[in-house]
Amino acid sequence: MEKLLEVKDLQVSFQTYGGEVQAVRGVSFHLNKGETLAIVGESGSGKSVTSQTIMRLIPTPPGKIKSGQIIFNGEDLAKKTDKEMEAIRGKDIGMIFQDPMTSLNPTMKVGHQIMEVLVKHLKMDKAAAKERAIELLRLVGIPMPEKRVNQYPHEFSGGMRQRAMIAVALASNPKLLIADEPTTALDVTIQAQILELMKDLQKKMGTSIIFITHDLGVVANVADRVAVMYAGKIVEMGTVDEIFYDPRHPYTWGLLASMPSLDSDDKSELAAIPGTPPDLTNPPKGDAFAPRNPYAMKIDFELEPPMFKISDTHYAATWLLHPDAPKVEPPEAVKKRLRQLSSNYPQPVIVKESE
Amino acid sequence: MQQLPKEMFQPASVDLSEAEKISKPSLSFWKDVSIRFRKNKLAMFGLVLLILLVFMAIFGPHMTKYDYSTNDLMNTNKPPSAEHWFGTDDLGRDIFTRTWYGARISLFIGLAAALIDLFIGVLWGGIAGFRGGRTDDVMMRIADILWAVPYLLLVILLMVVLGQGLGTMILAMTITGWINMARIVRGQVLQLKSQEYVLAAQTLGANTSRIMFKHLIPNAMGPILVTLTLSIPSAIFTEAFLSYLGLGVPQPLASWGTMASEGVQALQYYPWRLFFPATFICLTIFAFNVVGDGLRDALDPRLRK
Amino acid sequence: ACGGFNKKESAGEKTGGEKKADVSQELRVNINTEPFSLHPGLANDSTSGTVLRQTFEGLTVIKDGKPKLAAAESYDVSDDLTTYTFKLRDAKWTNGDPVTAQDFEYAWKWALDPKNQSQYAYQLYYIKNGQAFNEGKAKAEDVGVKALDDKTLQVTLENPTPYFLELTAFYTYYPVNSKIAQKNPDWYKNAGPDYTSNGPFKMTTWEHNNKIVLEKNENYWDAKNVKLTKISMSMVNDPNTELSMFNNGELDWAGSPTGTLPTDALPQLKQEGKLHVQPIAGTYWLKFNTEKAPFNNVNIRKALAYAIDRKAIVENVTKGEQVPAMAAVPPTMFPENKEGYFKDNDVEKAKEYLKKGLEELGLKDVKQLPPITYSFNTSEAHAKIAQAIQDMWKKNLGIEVKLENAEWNVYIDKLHSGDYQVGRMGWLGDFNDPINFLELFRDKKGGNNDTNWENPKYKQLLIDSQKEKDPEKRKQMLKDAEAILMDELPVAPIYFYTQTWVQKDNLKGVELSGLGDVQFKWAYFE
Amino acid sequence: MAEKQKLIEIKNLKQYFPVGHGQVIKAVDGVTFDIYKGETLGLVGESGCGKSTTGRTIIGLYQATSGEVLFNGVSVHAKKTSQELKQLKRKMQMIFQDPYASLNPRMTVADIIAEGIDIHGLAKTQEERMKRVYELLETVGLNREHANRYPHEFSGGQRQRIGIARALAVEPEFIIADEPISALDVSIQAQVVNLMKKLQREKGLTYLFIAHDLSMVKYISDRIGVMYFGKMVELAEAEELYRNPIHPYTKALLSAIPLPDPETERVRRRTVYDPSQHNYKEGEPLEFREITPGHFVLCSEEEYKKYKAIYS
Amino acid sequence: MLRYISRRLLSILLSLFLIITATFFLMRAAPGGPFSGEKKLPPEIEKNLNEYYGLDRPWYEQYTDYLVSIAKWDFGPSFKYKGQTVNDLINEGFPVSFFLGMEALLLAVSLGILLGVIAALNHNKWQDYGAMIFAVLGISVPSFIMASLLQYVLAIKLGLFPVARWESLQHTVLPALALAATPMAFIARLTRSSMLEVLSNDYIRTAKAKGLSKGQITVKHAIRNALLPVVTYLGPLSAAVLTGSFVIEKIFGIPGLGSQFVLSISNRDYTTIMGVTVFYSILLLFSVLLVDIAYGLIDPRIKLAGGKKGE
Ligand SMILES: Nc1ncnc2c1ncn2[C@@H]1O[C@H](COP(=O)(O)OP(=O)(O)OP(=O)(O)O)[C@@H](O)[C@H]1O
Ligand SMILES: Nc1ncnc2c1ncn2[C@@H]1O[C@H](COP(=O)(O)OP(=O)(O)OP(=O)(O)O)[C@@H](O)[C@H]1O
Ligand SMILES: [Mg+2]
Ligand SMILES: [Mg+2]
Repeated sequence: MEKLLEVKDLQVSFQTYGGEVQAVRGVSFHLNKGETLAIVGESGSGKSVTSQTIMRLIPTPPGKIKSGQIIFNGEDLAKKTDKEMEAIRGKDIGMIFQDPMTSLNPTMKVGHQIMEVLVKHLKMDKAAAKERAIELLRLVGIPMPEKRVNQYPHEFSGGMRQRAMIAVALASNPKLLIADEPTTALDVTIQAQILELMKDLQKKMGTSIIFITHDLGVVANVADRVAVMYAGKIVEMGTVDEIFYDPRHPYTWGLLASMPSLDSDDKSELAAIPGTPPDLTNPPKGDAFAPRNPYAMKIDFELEPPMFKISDTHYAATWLLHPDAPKVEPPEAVKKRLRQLSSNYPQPVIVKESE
Repeated sequence: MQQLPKEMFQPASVDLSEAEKISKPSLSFWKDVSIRFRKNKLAMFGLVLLILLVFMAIFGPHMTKYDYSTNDLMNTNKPPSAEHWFGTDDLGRDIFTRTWYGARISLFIGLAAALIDLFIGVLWGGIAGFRGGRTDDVMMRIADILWAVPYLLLVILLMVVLGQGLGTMILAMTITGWINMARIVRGQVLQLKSQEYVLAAQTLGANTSRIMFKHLIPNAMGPILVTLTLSIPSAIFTEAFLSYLGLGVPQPLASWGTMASEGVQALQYYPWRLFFPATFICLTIFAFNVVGDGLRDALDPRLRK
Repeated sequence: ACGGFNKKESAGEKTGGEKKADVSQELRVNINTEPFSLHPGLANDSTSGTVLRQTFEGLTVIKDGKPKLAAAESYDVSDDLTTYTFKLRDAKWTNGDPVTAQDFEYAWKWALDPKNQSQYAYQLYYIKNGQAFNEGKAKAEDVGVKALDDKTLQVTLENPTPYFLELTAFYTYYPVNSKIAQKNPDWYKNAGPDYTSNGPFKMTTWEHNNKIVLEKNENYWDAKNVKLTKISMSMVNDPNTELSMFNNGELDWAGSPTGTLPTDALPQLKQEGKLHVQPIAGTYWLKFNTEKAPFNNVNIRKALAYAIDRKAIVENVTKGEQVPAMAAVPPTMFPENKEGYFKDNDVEKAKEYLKKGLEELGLKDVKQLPPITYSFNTSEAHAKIAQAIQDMWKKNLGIEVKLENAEWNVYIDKLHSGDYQVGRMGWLGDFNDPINFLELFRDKKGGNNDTNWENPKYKQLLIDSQKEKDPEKRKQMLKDAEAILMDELPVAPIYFYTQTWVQKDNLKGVELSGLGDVQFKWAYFE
Repeated sequence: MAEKQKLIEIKNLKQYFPVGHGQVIKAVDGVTFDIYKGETLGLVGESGCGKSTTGRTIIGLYQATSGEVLFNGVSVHAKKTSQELKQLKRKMQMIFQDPYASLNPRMTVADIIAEGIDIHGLAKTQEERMKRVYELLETVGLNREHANRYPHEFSGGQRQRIGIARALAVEPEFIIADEPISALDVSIQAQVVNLMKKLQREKGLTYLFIAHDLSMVKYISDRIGVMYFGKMVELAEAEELYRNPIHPYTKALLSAIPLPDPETERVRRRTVYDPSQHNYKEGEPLEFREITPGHFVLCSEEEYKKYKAIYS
Repeated sequence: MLRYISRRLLSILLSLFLIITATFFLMRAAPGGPFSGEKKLPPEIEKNLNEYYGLDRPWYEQYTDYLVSIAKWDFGPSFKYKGQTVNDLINEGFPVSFFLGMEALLLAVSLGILLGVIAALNHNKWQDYGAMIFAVLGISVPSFIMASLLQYVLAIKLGLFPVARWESLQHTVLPALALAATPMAFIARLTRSSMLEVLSNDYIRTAKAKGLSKGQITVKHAIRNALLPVVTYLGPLSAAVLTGSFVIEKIFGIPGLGSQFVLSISNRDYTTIMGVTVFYSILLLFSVLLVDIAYGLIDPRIKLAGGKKGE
């Protein structure tokens, strides 16, 4: 399969008066053509920063790419100038931001904000662009788009703004779509509609998608592969089946366990992960998740775990996969899901950091 | 695969409370601001300049053997020299001495007027913008009316009724001085008041004054500071204009404004009479501006250098 | 017209100083402001006077300081000096109408008519029943001016008026084309066919607040002696700008009497030999409020008046070669007043008087004298003089002086209502006679006295002088009166005015009167 | 459930927005429901159907176009003295939907959270105030160190938690939570929901819980209301609603819930709601009717009969 | 909108009425009168004049007369300029001031915004400092000094422009520059500061993500949102600038309305004071109204019509 994007050892930090916030601490992953990679993880774990870094949109200063490569279509975006990026942004890479309220210009009609992309990258004339903008709005499920194009963002509800953002990102049929929690503000029917729309687009255009979300249901629905992030790192990555049916990292277990189930009428407390996320100004020694990890071992407080490869596509960074580690039982809710996957190696293998 | 001691893989007892230690002392907003401000070199330079100017206003007049009023009709309009560092004016008085006497008056007037403008303008514009509707209408129309009524007449009458004096002068300056500020603040407040954080404060039960001072004004600080730094020079020159009406400082006392407006008449013949007061006005305004900018930046946590 | 340009001529064009045979005879002057009115009967300011003096002509005109016959060919005076009969010469209005005696009668009566808002009607009060008519107490027919026929004008006066011929040169005495004026009461508001005049120039353009253009009046009886073809008058009210325009070749004349020169420029101009100076009939003085302590004490007044170094002021402050004044009446009227009645800067005497005065006031020492307030209307020049005098009084006498300035109207109001201690004022003569100056202090409540000073002997001398037919005797009476004034000093004279200007070197024949009037009829460029 | 006490009564509430040219948007178009003391009422519905507006109108951020909101029997919108208003405000709080716009960018997190404490004078000393702030930060799963930071330095979920902490600071009786968890990761969602439930248990809090995540809504709510286009179309106990959805829109909604199971997701079919399927006649009156006890549906007379026949 | 505007028109009328009233009484209360000159007029003439101009009548009659004639847009004859009506003075002076004011405004707005934007885009770089020093000069050098300096350097020393007067387009350059200096500087400062504010907003990031260039982002997204304070300032400013400035008109010998106004006050030319005040007020009130309407256009979140809280 052809790689569209490859991120290698990306490190991003922010200079603040409180010190350097290491938001992304060595993230590596790749994305194939026509594939959807879902990124899940704790809020504040660096999902948005990673995705914005790909677009080179983090504010510099205070932000800074400390190291790493972002190879897109064979070119390293990390080395490009702002001017060169202009041709890529919006055209080759579309982005849907997390916060729909502030991400739309409050003084510009929504239609116009969509048209801008069309005019800039597809060189459409005004009338055609407007037609297309209406179409896009309809596509993302906004009723009466002819009227809505001429409204301002504050006249839209949260979900409608979100959809408008999606329309902006989709406008130029990008090769890569980065969707940062695109459906959080939407109700499930619209969400389903949007997901279908994105999948549709993907099928037709071969778009690759990076999909950031908290909703594991959505992940199950759209993703081919999943990356789980914690404290600026990817702690587990694999195909969607691997993550849902054979998770290995205790944080992933925690995530899967903390969801309420629709079927059961169980109103007992949800199994949240205890503790608070680490402060990224001085990330803890060893495994950042260790303080909250009920399975933590001494080594977790000393040494950072390496990536273990469980199958060709499945990686996890936890000492639990070390042959010396004691065998542990995942939480009840996770155990119910587990299946034996045939593609797994007999033993997890350590991957060298500089792969 | 590297060799790791087995005992490292013993389960560790996790103490959750350990992760919750305080690493940084609590800084107040203003402490934070002052830290940020001090990191801004240009702003610090402006601050030092201001302090220097104030220092000179206090001690400058005593640095020469001349006083500000004694005429020397034999030595009028002399260019700067060793005796008279800034030259002399058309009554033979030492411009250096007069400049620093003038500094006292101009700096005081500039600051006093600006602060009063700030106070009234922010309150007025803030309330008008925030309340909106009828209140806004009435308040802004009052401002318009004050603005439209011939200022000259107003001041003439003020002078007749209250007589010459510092108080009258400051009053005359502030009659209309605050209106610009009020307009700017109102515009900002109109824009800011529908922000969600304002709504949030409302649901918390914040009263108008809290919303104004905690939410709206801090977020309108940029334009407010810019307007403020403008009102200082305009106060300095309004004083010159008022002294034309007999409301300024009585002669032979000097202020930068009057010195400059007299000096400009002699521009073609004795340029130093304009140069010195004008330069110090510029320096002062420059200093206020960079300090204002620095303050603006320091007050905005989102901007980082 | 939006934008309001009139691109007829470019004033920036330089009329170089080359001596060509056909030098352009266009004169460009600055008159500072818009004239209040160009109706002779309504005009009441010097700017209007400057324009009217070129476009109109009275019975007489002042040349070389003396009245000369102009619209009148000859005149007769009755023995009692109260009836003048003028014979008019054959002259025409700019539109070709003949200038008649009726035109004079019409104009004068129009000005006196209370229906018309003439501020200067009192200039005609010398005419019999003029004042009564103006006050509505007499009818128009009673006024002592009558056209006996088209060319004969008879004027009857209230009292003998030795300077009546000088008065007839004044613009309120100018004729008005009665045919036009009766037909079109708005004739004087703009330049145009109805704006008819009888002087050497006619007005062709009047852009309000911007400029006036006069052109030679071909119908003028003495047109052959008028060499200028055109006078452009701009209205720039800033001395520095005016001088700059002159230096830039945009004006041919800058400074008095039409405009003003900046004080700061005078020393340099003098040095370069460009400055022209001429004394005029005007006095700058300080008024004392003689009803307020300590100015009710004549010795204090004397002390203050003597302790002023006038020479230093005119040389270093006003710089216009003004003449130190130790008398009230300017030397243009009393030439011997160059010397004056006391010595300039007589600090010794001043101290003596001060001592005496303080004793009389029951004070031991100057320190007990409360600070005195010196008022003036705002202007840089007045402020400078005030500060100089303040310093002198302090240095010479040890008196503390507070300066107080005010906007003109506020100031004049204070002065007229006696709400002051010492105040500056200047007085410029309307016509060439000392009475002009001395009259001011005749009555305590006289409109322009302000000092609250009155002296019966002084008053009587002035009243008597009016009836005196012998000019020499009359002059003596006026001098005696002035002596009283200068002994009691309700006013401390500072200097006599001069006028200063710069002009193109090849401009000749401009006639400046001792009153500060200008007449361009005889002017020309070489 | 017999002694259920009404905390909030909403009667025929309408909120219209003028949008110029004489047009209005009927964001909320006549909704009537009650919220009982100590319960959680979930509110779901299409985005833009007026959930936030309903919440905001209830708390008095908007003047209702018509209708009434009673809190403990007192009208929220009626004129009050500032003291009464303050008291009322303290009892009702709101967690805002947009975690970005609802935090003042110039205030530190500590000041934002402490705002309610300051307004209502809940802390005597500075130490007490900071103690409360730290407690609240930890309650919502944030770090003490975060107290001196500014909102823009936080991720979306972190900001949302700041908003929750702010609302909790004044110890209200009733909280309108406008999608409080949609920006959070599931584990934090669980934390927050646990927290909300804990607070409810301990303090008897009442919630109006607006959300899109139906599994979470089901988990937390006692009763659920479904809104569509400014109207409440269905209201029932949580279990009942999921088991027996009546209104076609509710059915569509439930069928669209994505499940965290890739295999079921690959085969799931959802039903689509088409408003025209009702075949309402012009001007036909729609009413909110009780089909089974405690289960209300907006329907016409005809539909009522039909539903009645099917479900009871 | 229409209702809003008609309501505002009403309030303009009311404001005008109040301004007229205030001016009337201020004017009458100020010492001195239209006929007090260097030489005091004989009382009988003063009486005649007072009668002629109706100043002898009770104040309420005069006041109502003013109101009535102003309603008819007839300001009466000037007290000082015999033979000219105040309407004449305005009709002659205003076009001149307007022309000059427009020139200055265009200059101030375009250059000011440009400078401000450049400074903000290059925050804390040399362009920022340069623009700021320029702006500080503009702010701290008032127009009368600026006018003299420009005149001295550009006209007298370099001879690039005529010294003064109102003749051709060339003649307008210097006064327009002098008039524009302070507003330009202020606009630059305002623009810079609000641009900085705007540029830190998220929607600018969105615009970047669309691949728009810096220039496009600035023009299409940033400037408009940064314009609000500038527009606020522009309202009263344009009323003032368009009616002329006394000092500039004086220094450059321009026959505008500004000098007319100041002179009329020192002359106590009652009718002119009143006429020009009314004229100026109308201009001001309308420009303030325009600003308020512009608010709504610039930022659609600001609703004009609704006085409702928290819309
Ligand atoms: N401009 C900034 N200055 C300082 N710190 C920042 C800045 N932007 C982000 N961070 C920090 O970087 C970390 C990662 O933030 P990011 O927005 O990527 O989180 P996220 O994974 O997207 O979370 P969420 O799911 O809540 O959106 C956070 O700890 C945040 O505080
Ligand atoms: N201030 C306003 N002016 C005009 N229309 C508004 C305003 N606020 C909301 N609306 C409109 O009211 C309707 C309901 O909006 P609301 O924000 O209540 O939706 P919501 O149910 O909360 O949606 P979401 O789930 O997407 O947040 C929408 O059509 C919206 O466009
Ligand atoms: Mg994020
Ligand atoms: Mg909402």
